[in-house]
Amino acid sequence: MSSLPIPFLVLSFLTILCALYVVSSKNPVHSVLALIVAFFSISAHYVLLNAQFLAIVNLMVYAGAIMVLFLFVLMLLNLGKAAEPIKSNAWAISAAISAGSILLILTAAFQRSGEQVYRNPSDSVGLVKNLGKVLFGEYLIPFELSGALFIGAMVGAVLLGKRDSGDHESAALAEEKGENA
Amino acid sequence: MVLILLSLATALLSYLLGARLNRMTAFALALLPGLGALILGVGTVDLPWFSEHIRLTLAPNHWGLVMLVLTNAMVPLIVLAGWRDGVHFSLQVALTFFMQAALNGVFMAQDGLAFYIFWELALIPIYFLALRFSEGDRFAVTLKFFLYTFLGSLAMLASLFYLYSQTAVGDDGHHSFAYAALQAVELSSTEGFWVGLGLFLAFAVKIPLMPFHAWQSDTYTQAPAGGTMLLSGIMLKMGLYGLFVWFVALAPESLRYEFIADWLNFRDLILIMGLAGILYGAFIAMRQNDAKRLIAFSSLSHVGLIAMALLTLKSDGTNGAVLQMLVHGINAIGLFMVVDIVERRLGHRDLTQMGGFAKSSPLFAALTLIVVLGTVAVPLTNGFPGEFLMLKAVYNSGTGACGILAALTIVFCAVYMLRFFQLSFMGPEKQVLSPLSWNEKWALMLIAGMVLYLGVQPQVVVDFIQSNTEQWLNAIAESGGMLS
Amino acid sequence: MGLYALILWPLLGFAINGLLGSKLPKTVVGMIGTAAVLIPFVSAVSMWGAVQEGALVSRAFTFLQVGDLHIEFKLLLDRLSLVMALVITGIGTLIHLYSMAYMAEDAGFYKFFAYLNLFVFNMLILVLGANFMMLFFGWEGVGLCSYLLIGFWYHNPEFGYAARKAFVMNRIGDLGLLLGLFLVIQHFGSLDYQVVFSEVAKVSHPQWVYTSIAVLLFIGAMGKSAQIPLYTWLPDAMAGPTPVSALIHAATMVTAGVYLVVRSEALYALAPVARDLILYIGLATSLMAAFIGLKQNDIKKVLAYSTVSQLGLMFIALGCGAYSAAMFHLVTHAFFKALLFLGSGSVIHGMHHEQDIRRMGGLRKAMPLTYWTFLIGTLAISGFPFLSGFFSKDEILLHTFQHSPVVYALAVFSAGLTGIYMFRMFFLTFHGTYRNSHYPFEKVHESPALMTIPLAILAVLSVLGGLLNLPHYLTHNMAEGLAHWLAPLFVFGDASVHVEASTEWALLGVAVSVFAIAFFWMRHKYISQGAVAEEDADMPASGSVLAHKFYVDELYDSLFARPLQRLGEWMYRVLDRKGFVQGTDALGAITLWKARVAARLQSGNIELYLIIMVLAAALMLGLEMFA
Amino acid sequence: MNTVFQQVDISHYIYLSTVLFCIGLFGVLFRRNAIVLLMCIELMLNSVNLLLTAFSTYMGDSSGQLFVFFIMVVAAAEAAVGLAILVMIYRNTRSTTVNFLSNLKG
Repeated sequence: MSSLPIPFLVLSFLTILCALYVVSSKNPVHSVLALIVAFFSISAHYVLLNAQFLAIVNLMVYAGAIMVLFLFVLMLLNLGKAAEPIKSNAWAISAAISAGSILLILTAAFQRSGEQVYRNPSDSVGLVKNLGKVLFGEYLIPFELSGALFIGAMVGAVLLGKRDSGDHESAALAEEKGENA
Repeated sequence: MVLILLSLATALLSYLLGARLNRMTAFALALLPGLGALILGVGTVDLPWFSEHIRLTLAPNHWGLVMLVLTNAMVPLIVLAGWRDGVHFSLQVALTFFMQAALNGVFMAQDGLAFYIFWELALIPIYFLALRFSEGDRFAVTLKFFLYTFLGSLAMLASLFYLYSQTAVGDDGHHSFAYAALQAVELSSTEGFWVGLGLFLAFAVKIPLMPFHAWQSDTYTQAPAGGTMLLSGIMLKMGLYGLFVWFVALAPESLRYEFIADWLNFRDLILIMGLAGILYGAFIAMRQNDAKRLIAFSSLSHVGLIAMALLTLKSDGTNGAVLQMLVHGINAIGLFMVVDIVERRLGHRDLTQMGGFAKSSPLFAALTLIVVLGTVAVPLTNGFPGEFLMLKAVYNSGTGACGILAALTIVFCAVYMLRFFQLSFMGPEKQVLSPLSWNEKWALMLIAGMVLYLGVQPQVVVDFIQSNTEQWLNAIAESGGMLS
Repeated sequence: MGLYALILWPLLGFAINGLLGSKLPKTVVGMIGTAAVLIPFVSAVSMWGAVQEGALVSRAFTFLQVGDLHIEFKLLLDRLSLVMALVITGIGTLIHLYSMAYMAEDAGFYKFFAYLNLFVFNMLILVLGANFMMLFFGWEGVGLCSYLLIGFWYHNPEFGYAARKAFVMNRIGDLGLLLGLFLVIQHFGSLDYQVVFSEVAKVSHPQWVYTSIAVLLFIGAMGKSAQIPLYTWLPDAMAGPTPVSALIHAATMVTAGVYLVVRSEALYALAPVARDLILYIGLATSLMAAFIGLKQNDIKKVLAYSTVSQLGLMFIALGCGAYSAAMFHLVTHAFFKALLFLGSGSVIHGMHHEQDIRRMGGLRKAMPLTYWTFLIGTLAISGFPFLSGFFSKDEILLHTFQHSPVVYALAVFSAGLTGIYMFRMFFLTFHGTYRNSHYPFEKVHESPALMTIPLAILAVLSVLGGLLNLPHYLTHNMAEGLAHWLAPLFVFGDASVHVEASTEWALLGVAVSVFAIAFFWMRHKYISQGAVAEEDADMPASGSVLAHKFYVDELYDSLFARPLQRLGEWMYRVLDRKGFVQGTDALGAITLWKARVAARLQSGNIELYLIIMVLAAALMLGLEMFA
Repeated sequence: MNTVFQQVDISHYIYLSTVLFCIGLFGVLFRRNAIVLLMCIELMLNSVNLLLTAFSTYMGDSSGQLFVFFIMVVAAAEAAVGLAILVMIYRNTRSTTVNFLSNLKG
């Protein structure tokens, strides 16, 4: 333990810190930014683990695409300052207990499983060439299926995002006002 | 198989005919399964069903045959006079035929699972008939009826599965649902009790025996006439048939199960239930003004005696009980038919508002009187021989006080049935009944004919079932049951 | 065919009249009905000789055969059943004839004859049956016919109620009979008379068997023959047409109980306790009914109570073991009581349905034939010397004297009461002045010949009936004809009279003087003083109790009928509706309520779901790990 | 000797990703803003990704890394659909807090 390399320690510390900030920040925009930092540090972990291609993809997909999507939605809906109802302490405690018990159990499980040494390290598994071979060989069908999944998700997202033809926002607003009155 | 397929075919046909189905056609169709079976035989089969080991075995014993005769002879009469004309006639007839198919299956099945399936299948058409065509609070009443019987049936299913798991494993490494295999299972007393209890509950609810009768009077009263006839005339017999063939014969061990050491065993308990039902039903029937409810409670009283007699496990009592099952089917259908004929004309069935029908329709009065006398068990009507044998068996089986109390039924039955007859047919003429239509007349005449014929010649039936009964009783005695 | 000829004719008559009667003219219906009874009478007479040789048996088919129990549909004509059959068909024929005139106006004419024929059929089955089961068939069958005929004028709910009461009371008796039959089967293995009685004759069973069977059979007889406590139906049964009262409720059906006991003589011989029971119940019934009869004002009710009283007398004889004496009285009673009922019917007919003797009087002049025949009947029943009733009653009294002087005294007292109420009724009806303001005396008319001829025949029989069984002291050659005729049937034998001739003469003197006292007292009161029975209102307390029949009906009502009704009511409203039905509904309601509680967990609060999900996952993982 | 994974035991990666996972889980349970919720889910997915990659590298088996690709695919799809739903909900309720959505109440 004592001889853990500095980069690993720093990165881990940064990741956990950012994760905590994501959870605890009141402002969703801050959360998004902290999450992006966390993703960056995870990508750095990938580099340390010799999975360079994965690191790049992670940056592009998560930090790039997904998080931008989040930001976009946040700004679109102008939720930045939206006051989130504060939950009571009881909620915080019960949530902490639940998450804590999972943590406890997972670590305990690992402890009980005993020190199994995985030492068959290889520098080359993370290379694009190897990954490509396996992906288009062994995992070809799942790959194609994930393509189908994407199309489905895309269609779904478009359908959901699209306004119904008869649904005018003004009408919805009027209705809402009526309800309030 | 012939019977079931023909019934299903007639059901389908009458549904398809729709409004074109008239009463004569329906009656002809109703006769079809019975006649077909007379010509082709009932169609004993033994086919693999769910698997090679859960089979569709249809091979009625003699008791089952008697019940088949009842079913296939009575359904035409129910079709003839039980259902009213109207837009729903073909639907009602179709459901009746569907029910006929299921009932035929119940009385023929020689395989536990097949029995259970037919048993539940019979519930479906009557459920819809009661739901669609009942009066009053039909949803609540039908739901109660359905749930009550269904819960009982589930208990039976559990017991059947347990028995199945205890059957000997055959050469091919599988258990069996075959009747003989189920019967061969040896159970300990406690085991037997739980298995027996499950089976018993299903039958006790269907019969219904005294503490399980809460669904009965409301359902009988509010169901449409044809439905009530099916319920009381035939479906009730499923319970009694099951009680002996599928409960006593499969789990005779349970009868010896002691609740209170050496003092009250399961069999005594059932006898007490029967006795309680006899008196309870009779007392209540004496004060009913709703004709249908009166007959419903009289039915409770009569089946209590039948259950008692079955459980005497004596050849006379058991034979008498089977005979009475047939007879009660005929009489109950006859009585409900009478009430329905009156209700059709008056629009109500309040006995206090009736009177003097005998003047305007003497034929109707005479036919009703015959059916009433059959129910009262006057000698030379069909009710007498069975009741005589049953009371004799109960009285002679060592429980004298029980026997005397049970025999009070002949007094009480006279009280309430004659009250029924007197309030409706005698007294000052309050209403004039329009004459019977041809179908009502013929249906009642056929029933009255059966009442008289079986009253003079009960031996025809007794001869037919006797060897079967002996066989059962011996089997029960051998398998460690009790023959006191 | 054999004996079936006897019973099939009435059945045929029933079928024809019942099915086609409405379309046939009344005369034809009446002829058919009468012929259906007359033919069996003739054939029964013709079988007299054959029966003397030995009993005739004919078997038709097996009724029931289960295990060891074998019940045949079988007829037996022996000396006893021949006597019964002759009485039934003989008197039946006369009453059918009479009914043709009496019922001529009635719309239900054909139905009446159909029922009567059915009754005769059932009664013949009862007496001709060769086993207890056949007896039971007839037993219930006649009960049914009695029900139908009492309720013949069903438009009146009162009559319908009386009919129902009769049937139910009879059924209570039948219950006892049925239980008796079960015991017979259990112990003797058969219901066939020959088998059972030959078994009984071996005396191989414990005493209680005979006693309990005998008592149970007697309970059946109680119902049918209207003995205490099951007698209240018979007076109410007078709601039926008068010929019915004559045939069923006087001459034939009600004597079935006597027949049953005589038939089962072997059993009763072995059951002295049961015999004592019969004796005392008969005595009590006889006295009680006679007392009630003193204050009845309905002409038919008086006769009805007199019937109950006379039946009690027959049972007294049976209790003493004097079977032939009971049979003798049965026969003579059938003659004179049928005569009296038909006579009263003639009066009612002549008075246009007036039955209250306080509204009659002086009818002697208007209906002389009825008067004379009625007089003969009254004399016969009251024990006027050398008429039939005198001999038969006297023989019974003789037996009671032998049995116990106390019983004798009470029986004589009862016989005296008979004379009193009979002459009271007789004088009030036929003597004195006419007292009916609603129906002028001029309109009162003598009945047609069809009614008076049967009256005359019965009157002759009432006079000569004593010839059947004359006592020793009168003749030696013809004495005890009936007793000798019946003697071969009895297994253990009839009680015989073995008192001194002088004692017999003394007893005879007592009987005659009792009759004389009754006659002259009544004559004095109702003719010389011209007294009239009180109206209901101004009746003294003791008379009121009698007029209300000791309030027995009310007692039964409040003791059995009403509690049962209330019990039934309570069971339905409380136990069934509130208990079972609502209890079941409550089970459903509880399930629903539980479901609603469980549904609250499904709050729609996603966070809660999540926490529960996570905790459950933790729990499962933990269990997986640590368990 | 210069690669990190030869100096760091795999158990550290396991602990790290467990901690990350549980932080994400806590966020899911604690926060009410649906967008933050979705982000926490992404965090949890990433912790799993990290663990898979670590195992893959330590075992010299590239399947683990391929699983990560698939998870990314699913995560991307989920984010797209989830956000679309969110937008729609926002349109109807003017809010993205989850406790408005209690229509499933039984």
